[in-house]
Order: sequence, then structure tokens, then C-alpha cells
Amino acid sequence: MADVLLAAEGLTRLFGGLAANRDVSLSLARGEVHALLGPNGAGKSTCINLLSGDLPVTSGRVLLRGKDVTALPNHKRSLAGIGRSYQRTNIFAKFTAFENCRLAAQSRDPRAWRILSDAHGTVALRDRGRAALEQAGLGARADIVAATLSHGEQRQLEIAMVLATGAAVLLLDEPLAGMGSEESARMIELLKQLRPAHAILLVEHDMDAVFEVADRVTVMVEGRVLESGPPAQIRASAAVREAYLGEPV
Amino acid sequence: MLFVSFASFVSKALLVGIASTTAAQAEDKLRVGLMLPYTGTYAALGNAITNGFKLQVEGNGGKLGGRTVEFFTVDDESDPAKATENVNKLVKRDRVDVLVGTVHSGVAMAMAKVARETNTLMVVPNAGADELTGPLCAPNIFRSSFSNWQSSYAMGREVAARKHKTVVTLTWKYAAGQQSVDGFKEAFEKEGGKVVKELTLPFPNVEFQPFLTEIAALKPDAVFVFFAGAGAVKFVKDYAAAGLRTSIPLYASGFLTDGTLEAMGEAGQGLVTTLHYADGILNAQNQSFRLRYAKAYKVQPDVYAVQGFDAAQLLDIGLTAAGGDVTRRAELQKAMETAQIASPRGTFTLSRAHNPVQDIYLRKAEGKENKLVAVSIKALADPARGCKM
Amino acid sequence: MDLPTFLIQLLNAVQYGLLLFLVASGLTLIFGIMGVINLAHGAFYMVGAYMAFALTGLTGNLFYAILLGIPLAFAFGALLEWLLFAHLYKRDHLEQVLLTYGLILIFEEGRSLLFGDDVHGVDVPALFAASIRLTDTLSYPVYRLVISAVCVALAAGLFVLIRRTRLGMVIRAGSHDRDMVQALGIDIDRTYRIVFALGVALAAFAGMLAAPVSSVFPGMGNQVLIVSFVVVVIGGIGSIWGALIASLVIGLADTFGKVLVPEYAGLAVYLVMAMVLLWRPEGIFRRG
Amino acid sequence: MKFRASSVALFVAVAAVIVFPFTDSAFYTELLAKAMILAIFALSLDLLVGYTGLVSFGHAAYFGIGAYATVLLAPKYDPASLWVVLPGAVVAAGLAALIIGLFVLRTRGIYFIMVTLAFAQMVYYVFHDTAIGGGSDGIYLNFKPSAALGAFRPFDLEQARQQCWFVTAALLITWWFLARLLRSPFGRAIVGIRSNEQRMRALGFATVRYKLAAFTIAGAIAGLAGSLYAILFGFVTPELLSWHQSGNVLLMVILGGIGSFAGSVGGAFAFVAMQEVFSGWTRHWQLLMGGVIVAAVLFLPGGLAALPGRLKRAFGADRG
Repeated sequence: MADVLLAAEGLTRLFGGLAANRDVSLSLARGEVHALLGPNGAGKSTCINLLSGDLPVTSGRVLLRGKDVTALPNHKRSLAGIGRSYQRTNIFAKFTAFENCRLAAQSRDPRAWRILSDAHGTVALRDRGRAALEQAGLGARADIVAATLSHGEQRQLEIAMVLATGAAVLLLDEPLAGMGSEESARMIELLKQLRPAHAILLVEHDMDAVFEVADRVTVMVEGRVLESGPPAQIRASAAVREAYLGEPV
Repeated sequence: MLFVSFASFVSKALLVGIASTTAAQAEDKLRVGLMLPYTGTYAALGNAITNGFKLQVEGNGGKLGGRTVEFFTVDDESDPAKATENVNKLVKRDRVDVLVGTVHSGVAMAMAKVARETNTLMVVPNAGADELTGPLCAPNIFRSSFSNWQSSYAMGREVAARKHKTVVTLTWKYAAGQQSVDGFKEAFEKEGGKVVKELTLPFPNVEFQPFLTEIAALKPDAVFVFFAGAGAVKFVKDYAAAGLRTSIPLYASGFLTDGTLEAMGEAGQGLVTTLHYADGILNAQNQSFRLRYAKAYKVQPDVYAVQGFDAAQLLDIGLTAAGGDVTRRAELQKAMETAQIASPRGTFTLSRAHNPVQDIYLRKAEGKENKLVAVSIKALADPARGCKM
Repeated sequence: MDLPTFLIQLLNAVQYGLLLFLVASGLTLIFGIMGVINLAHGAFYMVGAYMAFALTGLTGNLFYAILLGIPLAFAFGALLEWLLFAHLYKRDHLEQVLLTYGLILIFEEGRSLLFGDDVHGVDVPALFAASIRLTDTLSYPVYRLVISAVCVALAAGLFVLIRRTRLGMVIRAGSHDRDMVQALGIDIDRTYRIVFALGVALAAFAGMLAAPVSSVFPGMGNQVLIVSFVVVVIGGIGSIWGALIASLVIGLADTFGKVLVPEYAGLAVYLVMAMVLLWRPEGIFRRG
Repeated sequence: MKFRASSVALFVAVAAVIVFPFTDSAFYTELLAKAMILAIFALSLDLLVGYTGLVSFGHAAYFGIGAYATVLLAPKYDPASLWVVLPGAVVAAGLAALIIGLFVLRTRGIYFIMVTLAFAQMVYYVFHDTAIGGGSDGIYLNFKPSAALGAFRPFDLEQARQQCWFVTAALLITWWFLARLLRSPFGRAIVGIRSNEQRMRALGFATVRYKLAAFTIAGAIAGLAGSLYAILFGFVTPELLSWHQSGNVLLMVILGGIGSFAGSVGGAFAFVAMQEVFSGWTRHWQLLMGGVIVAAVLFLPGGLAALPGRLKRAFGADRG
């Protein structure tokens, strides 16, 4: 058995009478990219929100390294090592790229509560911010205001911020959305780089990309898990083909 | 563009404001500062006092004590929070010789504090707070109006004389209301009556219905209240609508029915109150005052106009004795202390604490007037408790 | 407190609560649908009361004054929306607060210029001028009961409006997301104008209705405004039903607070609010 | 270039404020002190509105608590020690903000605005209806606090000039403190919260705690302003806590431009100047005030702080 970091057991989330997620179980292991597929409205983003704690579950459990974190709010899960990115770019637009990452690194720092020292005076945080930027391939763009970065760079920055928090589990919601082919290639490269040290959940529409990096694929339809397995199995599955792949995306 | 012109207009206005006040200081006029409410709940009172004061000054050829008067006015908005600042406008900015104000007791007390500290001559033309001629009394502070204690003390005796044994009181929970009730209670219980319950509600709350229900349940012989202005109108209407007018007689100090009878309509008719002024006082000074006032301002004067008028009379007496020189304070204050003021309310003198020693009238509301019924107490003096002068 | 007194106090509480509801319902509608925070709502109440005063003087009867006043208030609301509020939907709540705060000052001083600063009374219509005897000392004015009845009828009307009409559908959607509402195929600009005008008309109507019992006087709007805020907070923004319940709760807290703990009567209303907030931060009838 | 121009402007302004009391106009010296006190008040609110994204419509409560604490902590017949009443007022107001913050921070958006207002009203009624601070009639501070530390008397607040300078120092220290705070890790975190709270939580920040801390600090500074106000005027009434005061300080912050400390200070000065000028012109000055407010909202988004930029754009002086 691989080194499982995050496991979901029977996650269910109801909105009114509607089930956005019903009985979803999956696991993320270090060294694995686990792709989550499904048509629009299948409940992929909801699933990420349940895992990250942005939404409370109606029932089910979330286990981090075997410990039940279901009751923890999102910021505590983040501190425990679950990092996430958002489907719509979600960064601090007025800060520089570096400041975005430095702030992210600051979240784990006990000195974060100091009110009279200079934020940029803490070398360790500066270094962590820089390192995360470098790792995400944004080293040269550190002092650019985030809002003026290109779309692709903003998506990279989003991941850099998660890296700056030192998260072991990465929940990435469509990191390739809206990217050109060159930018996509760079992002996929980045994911491959991150794979050995992290457990990655990848929600993505770009099939080629998914099958290029994924070690495991789970397909959701209407809030349920339709099928889960290695890419080859999914590619071959008739049910998946019918429910999802058959449709033009 | 708009913003540029706005900015320049503010700076210009400021400069002009400063320049005009400094230029005016050169002339040798008597600088009189009127600090009264011209906006807000008591605006009507502020205007009446101003009119009364100016009527007396104009009758004197625009002079007080032989000196031409220059007025400085500040709208105090009846806002105690701005009181100290507003009075400083007159005392420190305009450097007035005399301070006249105001209606609201809290504001008047803040004024008195500044007047004491700066030794500015001050006349209170309305605010009835007992403290002003009690603990806060000072050689340079005078009052041309009344103390809260005065008018309600008289009513305490009246109610007892009418053989009422038990009374419930109701007022706003603030100094003026509390002091009125205290004055009433003092007289009423001295004459053998009993105040069975003192009800209060926060100023300026006007939802009276729960209190009327309670009064009806307590069934006292009579009810005494202190309200003024909008609250007075609503209370009287509610009291009548609750059917209490027919079962439990209502008494009050006269502010209940001054300037409010028109708004009260039918409900106000026949209300019996006590105050230091009434409609239909038959003395020469009242008749000439009313005539002149009506001619000048096209409205009938009220008790507030009288108080403003008398404030000017009082100052005129003092200043005349001092030859128009405000700095000859000893002569000035002596003359004011011993003055016989020929007021429209009837001639009055001042107590040692500088509060009018005056007749309190029993009045009855008829039409839009508070008709004189009788003199309730002649030459009633406030006890001036706490005054060390 | 004996039983009859208690029952009468209960009546007082309900009656006061219902009048509050009339003001607060307009406020919660404007909040809920348009997402506009409107401090000037109390000023509209005042405008209504002064309209009742002026129009009763002209027509000789409060009935005609109200009949004339409601369309006037509605038109006034529509005009204000067109002139000012329409520019604010995309702005911060902050700027809405400020603009409506400025409006309060303008309305107050405008009132002072037009009507002066005296207190004025408005006559109760002769038809309802009587009182009903309840105990040997206490009667209850018929007009107060009429106010309550009108409030109840109006509440019922509002519920029908919300349950049965297209406008109501928008209200129930509770959304000030213009795109979403537009997607429902609704002319958003017109809807907003109507809702705002309706809110103004409700507040003004409350002012007109209350004028004979409260009389009209400077600053009367401010007293009502803050309590209405509390009602909306307790009831849940945009919820008419919540506003009704909250109004009654506040009526009870205020009335019995005055009788039982006069020293802390002013506080009672806010303590109730604090407790509700602890229990349900978004009001009793929060949405989804 | 911009940096130098603004620091020169700041230097000139501070010099002017320090020199002004020598003009010997007691009234305008006091007015200046008042404007600076309101500037401190506005700064504290800007920390919430402009930098933390919390629109508090009940900030006058903490100003008022600071003022009341100053008077209530002072003995009746002797001057109090400044070094007792001033910190006392700051702590009292901060504590009140902490407790109220626990409630109000459960809400957001329009709710937050209304709930802060409602809680401020509650505090207003505590002072208005109960006997704690003289009820609706208010309470007096009979003597200005003494600055003596043992035998050493660094300054004397009875002297109008020295009092004005003391207030100037308080304003500068507050400004410096807040500017410093914004550059600190804590400051970066609250600015992050204003711009994107959800993201901050996802990054692991306990945002409610940060907001509560900001709310408390802002309340404490408002308490400082209230304390200075009580010392300056010697009289405190519940009206200091009324919602009009909350509205006024919000007006100062917005007029100046939210998220700009210089703007807040400028807004406070502009507010005092307008009040002074308009009320000198007409009894109906509130009409003008209301007009200015409405016009400012409609035509001056971004407040006074945004004015230089707007002018530059309008005249094209700085194109490219």
C-alpha cells in the first residue's frame, strides 16, 4: 500500500434536497497524482471544498494521515498540511508575486502575530516565499504585482502559494483552465516535479493532460463516484465512455 | 473641476471667517453672545427667546447700558456633546462680553462651567436645572427664567389642596424631569399626600401606552407629569385616548401646555398647570410687551419670549449701573442682584443665588391659551440648595 | 401584575410591534432584494407623517390624506431611486451608508425649512375617534386597534405578493445578483425601482398611519430607524416573515422592559438582539 | 518624486500644526486640537474599514467608552494622573471592543454594519439610561489630568498650547504606530483578509482571530481619542456615543479616502472645517453638509486621497 496521506470516506453533501456529493470515497497517496474527472456539475469542486474544509460535510469522514479532520475548519486543515488552489484564480491581486508567497509562508509562523516588527524582516519567511516562487517557475517575476501577471503565471502563482505553506496534500482545482499549450506543458512539468514529495488531487478537463500525469483516475457523475482506477482501466471503461468521454467536451 | 473650486472655497471661507472676527474686535460695541437652539427639537424656543431679547434691545435704541449691542449667535442644537465647543466659540473666538443661553439644561450646565472658568457674565433665559442656581451658582451667573423646582412645587400644593391623597408621577428620566417631580413631591407630601409610584421613561422616548396601562391599574387619585414639546403632545393625546382624563385628573408643570395646545387639539383643553407666566396677566408691562411683540414678529409671545425679554432687561439694569463697562463687575452684579425687574410676568427680584423670586400662576388651558386662574404662590423663591455664595 | 393588566400590556406590545413591522418590512425588502443599506428609511417615515399633517390640513380628513399620500410617496421613492440609488448598486455598502446618511440631514433640514420646528398634531378620523372601555379606569382607543388591523392586513397582503406574484419570485430568490435575476427574464431596472418605491411607500404609510397617535415632530424618523434595524437583524435580512416575528418580539421586550425593569428598558431591545445573534448570527429566518 | 512630495507635504503640515498655537487664538487652537483628536478617531476606523474590510457603523461606542472611562477614573475633587486615565481609557475601550467583537464578527456584510450599529446603541443606552455616568445629562471632568511623574512635570495640560502639542504628539504616534502595524506580519495578514478572506483561510490563517484583534486595536485607539476629547472639553455625554458620531467618523474616513491614513487625517480636518464654515453661514447648515456628502459619494469615489490622481488624469499633466 502506498503512503496514503488523505482519505475521504463516504463524503455526502446536501444542498437543500440536492446531493452535490453522495457517498464519495477516495484516497490520495504521496508520490501519486490522482485525477478527478467528470462533466460540469458532477460535484468535483464540491468534493475539493469538502476535503479542504471550505464546506462542511453532511456526512462522511475526511482522514489526514489516518487522523479524523472532518470537524476541523478550513484554516486548521490548511495548517495540518492540506493546501488547495481555486478554480477561478484566487490570489491577492494588489500584492507582488513574492508578497503573495511570503504571506502564505507566514501562515505557519508563530511570529505572524507580531504587530510592530517589519514583515519583510523575517529571513526564514522570505526564503520560503522565494523558494516556492522558484519552484513554481516564477523566480524572475517575484516583484511584479500579481494583477499584472499573465493568466498562466497567475495559475502558477496560485500553486506557488500552496507550496509556500509547505502543504503535503495539494488539491488543485483546474490548474490548467484557460492556459495556452505552452503554459500547460510547463504546468504539467511542474506537477511531475511535485509528485514525489506530495499527494496531489487534480481536477481537470484537459484529457490529454490528465492521462499524461495521472497515476490514478476517479470519475464522478451527478455527485457519485462512477469508477476509479488506473488510467488504462478508465480509458477502457464502457461506463465512463458512455457517461462522460463519449460526450463532446 | 468641482473639487478644486470646493477646496478653494473651503480655504477662502476659513480665511474670511478668521478675518471678519478679528476685524470686528476693533470697534467699541457691547458683544453679546446668544447661544441658543436654532435647529432641532427646541428650535422654536430658541427663536422665541432671541425675539424677546432683541425686542428689549431694539426698544432701547439698539443699546444695553448705553452701549450699542453687537450680537454673536451660535446654534447649540440642544446637543450637550457640542456644548463646550460651542460656548468656546463665543467666549474664546468672538470674545463676547456677555453670554446668553440656553434652553437645554445639560448644555446650559456646560456653558455655566465655562462661564465660571473664564468669569464671563452669563444670563440663563430658560434652562431650569436646579444646579445652575444651586451647587453651580456663581457671582457672574444669573437666571431670568425659573428653576425646575419652582413651578412643580406650586403644583404639589395645588394638588394637595384639591384633596387628592395619592399621586403617580411620570416623566422622562433626565434632570429636568427628575427635579420637577422632586419639587412636586416635596410640597405634596409636606401637605399630607403620598406619591405612590414614580414612573420614568428614557428621554425622548414617547411610547407611553405601557405606563398608561400601569397608571390605570394603580388607580391613584391624580397624576403629575413633566413633559414638554412633542412628548407632551403625544402624552396628553394618549392619556385622553386611554380614557384616563375622565377617571384620573392630570396635573403638570406648565411646560406641558406651552406652545403645544394647538397640536394637542381637544385633548389639551381644560388642563390645569402651574408656571411663572400665563395668558391674560393684566399689568401694563405685559400688555405693552404683547402688543410690541405681536407687531414686531407677527405672532403672539409665549413664556420663552418673556424670559428672553427679561434677560435683556436684567442686563440693561446691571450695565447701566456700571456705566456700560463690563469690567466694573462688582457694581454690575450688585445692581443685578438688587434689581426690580418689570417683567411681563409681573415684577420680580432675584434670590441670593440669582434665581427669580416670582409669582407662580395657576392656569387652565382654553383654546390656544393657558388662561390665568389665580396666583398659586406669591413670590416663591427657589431654596437654592447647595449654593455656597 | 394582575391578569387583566397583563393582557392589556400584551395588547400594547403587539400593537407597538405591528407598527414597527410596517416600517421594518420596507427596510428588509430594500435590503433583501437590492442589497442596499438605507439609513434614510426613518426619514421616509417622517416624510409620511408630515405628508399626513399637510394633506390632512388640505383635504380635511386623514383618509384622503393617505389616499393621496401613498401614490405621492411611491412616486417620490421612484424618483429618488432614479436620481440617486440607481447609481449605487455596484458600489460598496459603505458608500450606500454614507449617501443615505447625507439624505437624512437633507430631509431633516428640508423639513425644518418647509414646516418649521414645531410639534403638530393630526386629528384621528372622526369615524375612529372613540375608545373602548376595558377596565373601570382604562379605555383603549379604537384608532390604535385600527392601526393594528391595517398592519395585519398589510402583512397578509405582503405575503400574498411574495407567494403569488412574479415580483415575489424575485423577492424569494433573495438575490441582489443582477445577472441571476436578469436570467429569470425580469426587467431588473424596473423591478428595483418598484421595490424601492414600495419600500418608501411602506415607510411613509406607516408614518401617515401613526401621525395621529405620535403627532409629527422633528427627529421622529431617527427613533424609528434604529429599532427597525434591530428588527431586520433579528428577523433576517429580506425575510418578511422574520420581520413580523422580530417586530412582535421587540414589541414585547420593549413594553415589558418598561414595566418590569424601567431602569434598563432602553437596553432590553438590544439584549434580545445580542441573544438572537449568539443563537443565530444571521437572524431567525436566515436564508439557505 | 511622489515620495518626496508627500513627505515634504507632511513635514510642512506638522510644522504648521506645531507653530499654530503661537497665533494666540485660544479658540482655533482648541479647534485644531479637536480636529486632531477626530483624526485619531478616524485613523482607528480606517484600520477597520480601509485595511481589514470591516465596515463598523458603531465606532463611536469605543470613543465614548474612552471618554467616560477618563472621567470615571478621575477623582472628583483632585486632578487625576494622566498616566492612569489615558491608559485606563485605552484598555477599557479595547476590552469593550474585544467583547463586542466576539458577537459582531459572527456576521458579515450588511449584517456587520447593522449589528455594530445596534451594539453601539446598546452601549449608548447603558450610559443614557443608567446612573453610571450621570445618565442623559452627562458628566463633568472637573480638573484636567496632571502629567506629573513624581516631582517631574513634563508638560501641563492646563496650558492650551501644551495641550495642543500633546494631542499633536498623540496623533503622530498613532499614525506611526498604525503605519508600522501595517508593515508587520499581522498588518500584512489583515490586508490579505480585506482583499480575500476565503484565500487567507485556505492558507491557514484563523481570520476571525485576526479580525478580532484588529477590531480590538481599533477600539482601543478610538478610546484614546475619546479620552483626549474628554480631557480637552471636560464634559462627556451619551451623545458622544450616538450613531450620528459613528456616521460622522465614517464620513471623515470615506471623505478622505478609505485605506489611506493621510486621507483619514485630511478627512477629519475637512469635516471640522466644513462644520465650522457651514454653521457660520446659515442655520440650515446641515442641508449643505448633507449636500456635500451626497455629492462626494456620487462624484468623488475614492475620497480626497484619490483627488491628486484624478486631477492629474483630468489635466493630463502626468501622462505616460
